[in-house]
Amino acid sequence: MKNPYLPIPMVVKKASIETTDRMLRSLELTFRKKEDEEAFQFIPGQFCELSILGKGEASFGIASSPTEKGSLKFTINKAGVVTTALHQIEEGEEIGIRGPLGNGYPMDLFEGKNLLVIGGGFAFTTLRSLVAYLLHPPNRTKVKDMTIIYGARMPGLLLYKEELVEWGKRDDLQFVVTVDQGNKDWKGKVGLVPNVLEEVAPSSEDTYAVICGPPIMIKFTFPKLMALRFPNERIFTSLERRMKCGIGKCGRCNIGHLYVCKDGPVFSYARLEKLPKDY
Amino acid sequence: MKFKLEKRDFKPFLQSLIDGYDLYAPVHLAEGVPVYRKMGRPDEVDLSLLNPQKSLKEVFFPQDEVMFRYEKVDQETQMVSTEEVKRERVVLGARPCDIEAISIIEEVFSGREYTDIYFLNKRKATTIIGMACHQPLPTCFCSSTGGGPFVRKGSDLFLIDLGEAYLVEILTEKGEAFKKNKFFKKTSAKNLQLAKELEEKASKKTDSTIPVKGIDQKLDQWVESPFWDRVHEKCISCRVCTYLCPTCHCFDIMDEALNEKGQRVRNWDSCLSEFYTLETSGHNPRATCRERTRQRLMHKFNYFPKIFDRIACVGCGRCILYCPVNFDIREVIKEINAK
Amino acid sequence: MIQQKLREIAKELLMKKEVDLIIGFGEGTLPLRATPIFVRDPEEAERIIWNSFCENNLATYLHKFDRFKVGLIVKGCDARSVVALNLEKRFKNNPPFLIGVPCQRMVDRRKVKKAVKGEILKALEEDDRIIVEGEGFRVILKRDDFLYTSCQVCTHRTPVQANVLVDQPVEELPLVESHPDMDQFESKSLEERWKFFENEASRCIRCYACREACPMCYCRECFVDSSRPKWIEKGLSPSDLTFYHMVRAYHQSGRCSGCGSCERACPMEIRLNYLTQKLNRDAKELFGFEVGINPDGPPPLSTFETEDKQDFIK
Amino acid sequence: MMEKSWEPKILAFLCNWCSYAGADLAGTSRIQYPSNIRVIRVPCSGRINPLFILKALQSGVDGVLVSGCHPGDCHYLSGNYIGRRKSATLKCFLEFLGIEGGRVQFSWVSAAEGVKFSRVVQEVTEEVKKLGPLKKFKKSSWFGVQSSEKENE
Repeated sequence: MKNPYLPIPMVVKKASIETTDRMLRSLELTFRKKEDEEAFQFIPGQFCELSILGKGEASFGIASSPTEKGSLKFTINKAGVVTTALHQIEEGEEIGIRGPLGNGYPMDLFEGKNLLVIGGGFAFTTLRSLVAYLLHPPNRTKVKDMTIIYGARMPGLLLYKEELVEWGKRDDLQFVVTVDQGNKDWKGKVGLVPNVLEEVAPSSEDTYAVICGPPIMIKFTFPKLMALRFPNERIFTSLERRMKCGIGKCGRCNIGHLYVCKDGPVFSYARLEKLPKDY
Repeated sequence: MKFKLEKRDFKPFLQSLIDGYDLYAPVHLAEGVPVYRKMGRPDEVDLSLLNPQKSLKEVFFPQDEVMFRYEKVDQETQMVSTEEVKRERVVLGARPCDIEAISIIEEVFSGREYTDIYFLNKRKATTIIGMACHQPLPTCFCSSTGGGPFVRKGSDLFLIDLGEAYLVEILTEKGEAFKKNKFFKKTSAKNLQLAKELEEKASKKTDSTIPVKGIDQKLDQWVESPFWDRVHEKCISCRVCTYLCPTCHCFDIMDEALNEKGQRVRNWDSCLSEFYTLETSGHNPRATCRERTRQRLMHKFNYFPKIFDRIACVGCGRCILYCPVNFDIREVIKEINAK
Repeated sequence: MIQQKLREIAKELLMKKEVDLIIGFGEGTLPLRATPIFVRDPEEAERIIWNSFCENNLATYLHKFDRFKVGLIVKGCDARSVVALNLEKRFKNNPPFLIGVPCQRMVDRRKVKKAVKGEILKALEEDDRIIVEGEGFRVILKRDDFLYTSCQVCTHRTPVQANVLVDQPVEELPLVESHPDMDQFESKSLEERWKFFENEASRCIRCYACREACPMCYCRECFVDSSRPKWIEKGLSPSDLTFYHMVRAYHQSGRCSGCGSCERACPMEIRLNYLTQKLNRDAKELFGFEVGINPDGPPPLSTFETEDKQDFIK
Repeated sequence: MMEKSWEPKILAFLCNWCSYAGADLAGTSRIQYPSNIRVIRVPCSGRINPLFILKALQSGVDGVLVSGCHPGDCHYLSGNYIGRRKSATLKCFLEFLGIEGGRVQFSWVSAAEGVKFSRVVQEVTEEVKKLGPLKKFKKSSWFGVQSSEKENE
């Protein structure tokens, strides 16, 4: 019997600060053991528990795409004990990891449909995984039209900036980056995500929407999606909750009878609607 | 298969268990505070005690349990997992309610995708010698939740106190291993009759009128009920009910470090604690006592049945008996049922 | 008599809308127990009871109901807690309306249970007697023999401060001169004392009932829950258990009303009162301060006298 | 049992304005004092939450010294007076619980008292040495012991 609580060892290959406020740091991890690497199969939207021994564990969505073999990428917001330790860890040091955990985005549902991706702030991590996966050459044909709207409070707080530029150049997707507040160097769009969505107004026909961001953004974007006639069954989001075990045992991340870790973190709004508003 | 175990043979019998197994049995920590402990000597075991304060779950799911130990040597970390159970175990004197509760926890920990190996290893390595409950307390309502003071389910062996002797019933394959125990003697028809009488008497004593049936479906409509605005009022947010509950199984995982060495430990946790769901951002999905009390009750009577098709309460009455403010779960059930 | 008066006062306060709710005691669901109730409707005032089992310190609910104007039924000790909380400026907006009961002292349900063989199914109180009944027995006990130790040593049974008193003040004399636990404990050697303390603490299950039952434990984040810094692990190592109980008790220094709620709340029957009794005695000896008696002036550890004892300082 | 070479570990909380300067003076004046102390500089002796002292003892030190400005000299006027009350109650309480009062020591040392600082450290070290290592609630003595594995004895 496998012990699901034992982390496997990984090594920090590359660490980089993503944002100008220095609160977000990306870690690229490589597997220490070949067999662990082979056993690690995931889809975008899944998460892992990262542990710094002596400090503890915390859960993070996987930001890299399954197509980026050999390493895993996580972007960490500095907030508590473990995340602070993850901001201090240096390249070459060891990290424990458990995963992949939870359910990813429903790729089978998306197949052959249009996809609208809406992200805000640092919740963009697993969306990056999703987009990078679909933009990987043989995968692009899996979905039809792709529209991506990504917003941050300020230009300096955008994640994965180099990649965003690359994506902007492509002609096989509609890519809109927006900031709430620009600065003198910012040539792109300025405006709140819900308003930008209204402006872009993608058709809801044959389209799935994936939305991740701070609660306030979701609160105002959701009605706009309704206005665009997206049915609840075709809107997906990824929830965040305090988690410990990540495998549906420890109890704290439940919403009604569902566990965010085991039954989520990706949920459709049709499903969330039926649950107590405990989130 | 039924035997008799004379009370004068009881101590030597215990010794035989201690010699062959890790024996867990109720002892007094202080007057009126019995708990299950691993026994070093037979003379401390006292089966005449009330149902222990801390339930049987502690034997399978200890309140603080090391999951693995680690040591950092240069850049590499060595981890040693502690899931292995080194010696077969016997639990003696567990009541039917507590035994039933173990099977409830097992539902969660055995799981479909992931197995909680720490719990399961202990469960597999343990033989349960259950004991009939002669004197159910006024707070007991096991008969309402589908159990009863003489229910054998889950026990490998079952003891019934006949006064001068115990009647020993061997119920499972695991229990068979004990049939050659030299202290088990042939029993008489008289004893069997006595046991039957005791069973009838005890069964009348526990409260079978608590309307638990159908409560799970009823609660479906209750998530946003104003009922929750009042029911939590007297709760002071301590964790007595959840820690003493034989079915509550939530835990927290923490690292304890000492220089280069350390261990990952899991400790019981409670949904009644504000910090249980508090996120680092400061957001708390269950921000007040109202949501937390609702979570405790809904989990037992609605969420859990949705997944496992049974309620997560065995009617042991501990949460009623030990609550500092006399929060009575029976009253809550009745109130829900009445509406 | 007291009970009737409590109901009348509660009803009137609610009718006149002077308070949003009354926190008092109602009939418990177990023998020897009463339970806190929260009365909002004047008609419901009839549920209020008063007897020797009203053991909880209801002042602890003032934090939970701090957005309401509360009418609180208080015994002497509960009133002292409210005074102490007031010194710590807890009631800037909604000072509670105190309905004071000169206290007849409360009965220790565990002492009663231990004195009787068999399960108690019914308990009655008649004058100075407690009558307990169970299967095949009926025992009459002298009430005063079964009081909580914290009640036996109580010298302020009549609330020192209350908006209304429901009865004449009672004669203030302790039943026993000083805390019996404490005297016995102090006569022991250092090693024995530690052993006793460690043994008591070893039963702790970290349920924090002692903390939650206490009106003075109202920190937004208790040191045991803090993760940065992490003061204490969450397990049951004797080191952490003793550490928790030392710090919990010490935080009561100069603040404890001696109500005994912590010990009453403990499901593992850990002796806790003697710790805070000691701190109270020290506060009196060192700083001449008695908790909950003086309604003005800062708590003893938030102030000083230039003449304070300092012979222990090098 | 006790190793001959055992030396106590003592944690010293020194107030920034007086005692820390006093320790500094002892250093610059080349006045010797035992190396058993580990210093933590704090803004004021009144800042010391007794929790710090207990945590230090739990974490493995054998004694704690808190040192601040003389009465009347506090940089914040009354911090040391407040600290004095906390110290008095804590010391009584620890004795009561069964922990030698000598493990928790207090002193007034001004910025000019390098000699006194050295003397205080010497005295405290001697006293703690006599008491031997603190085992009572040290975390490390229990580390790695699982409560559920303990036998009932």
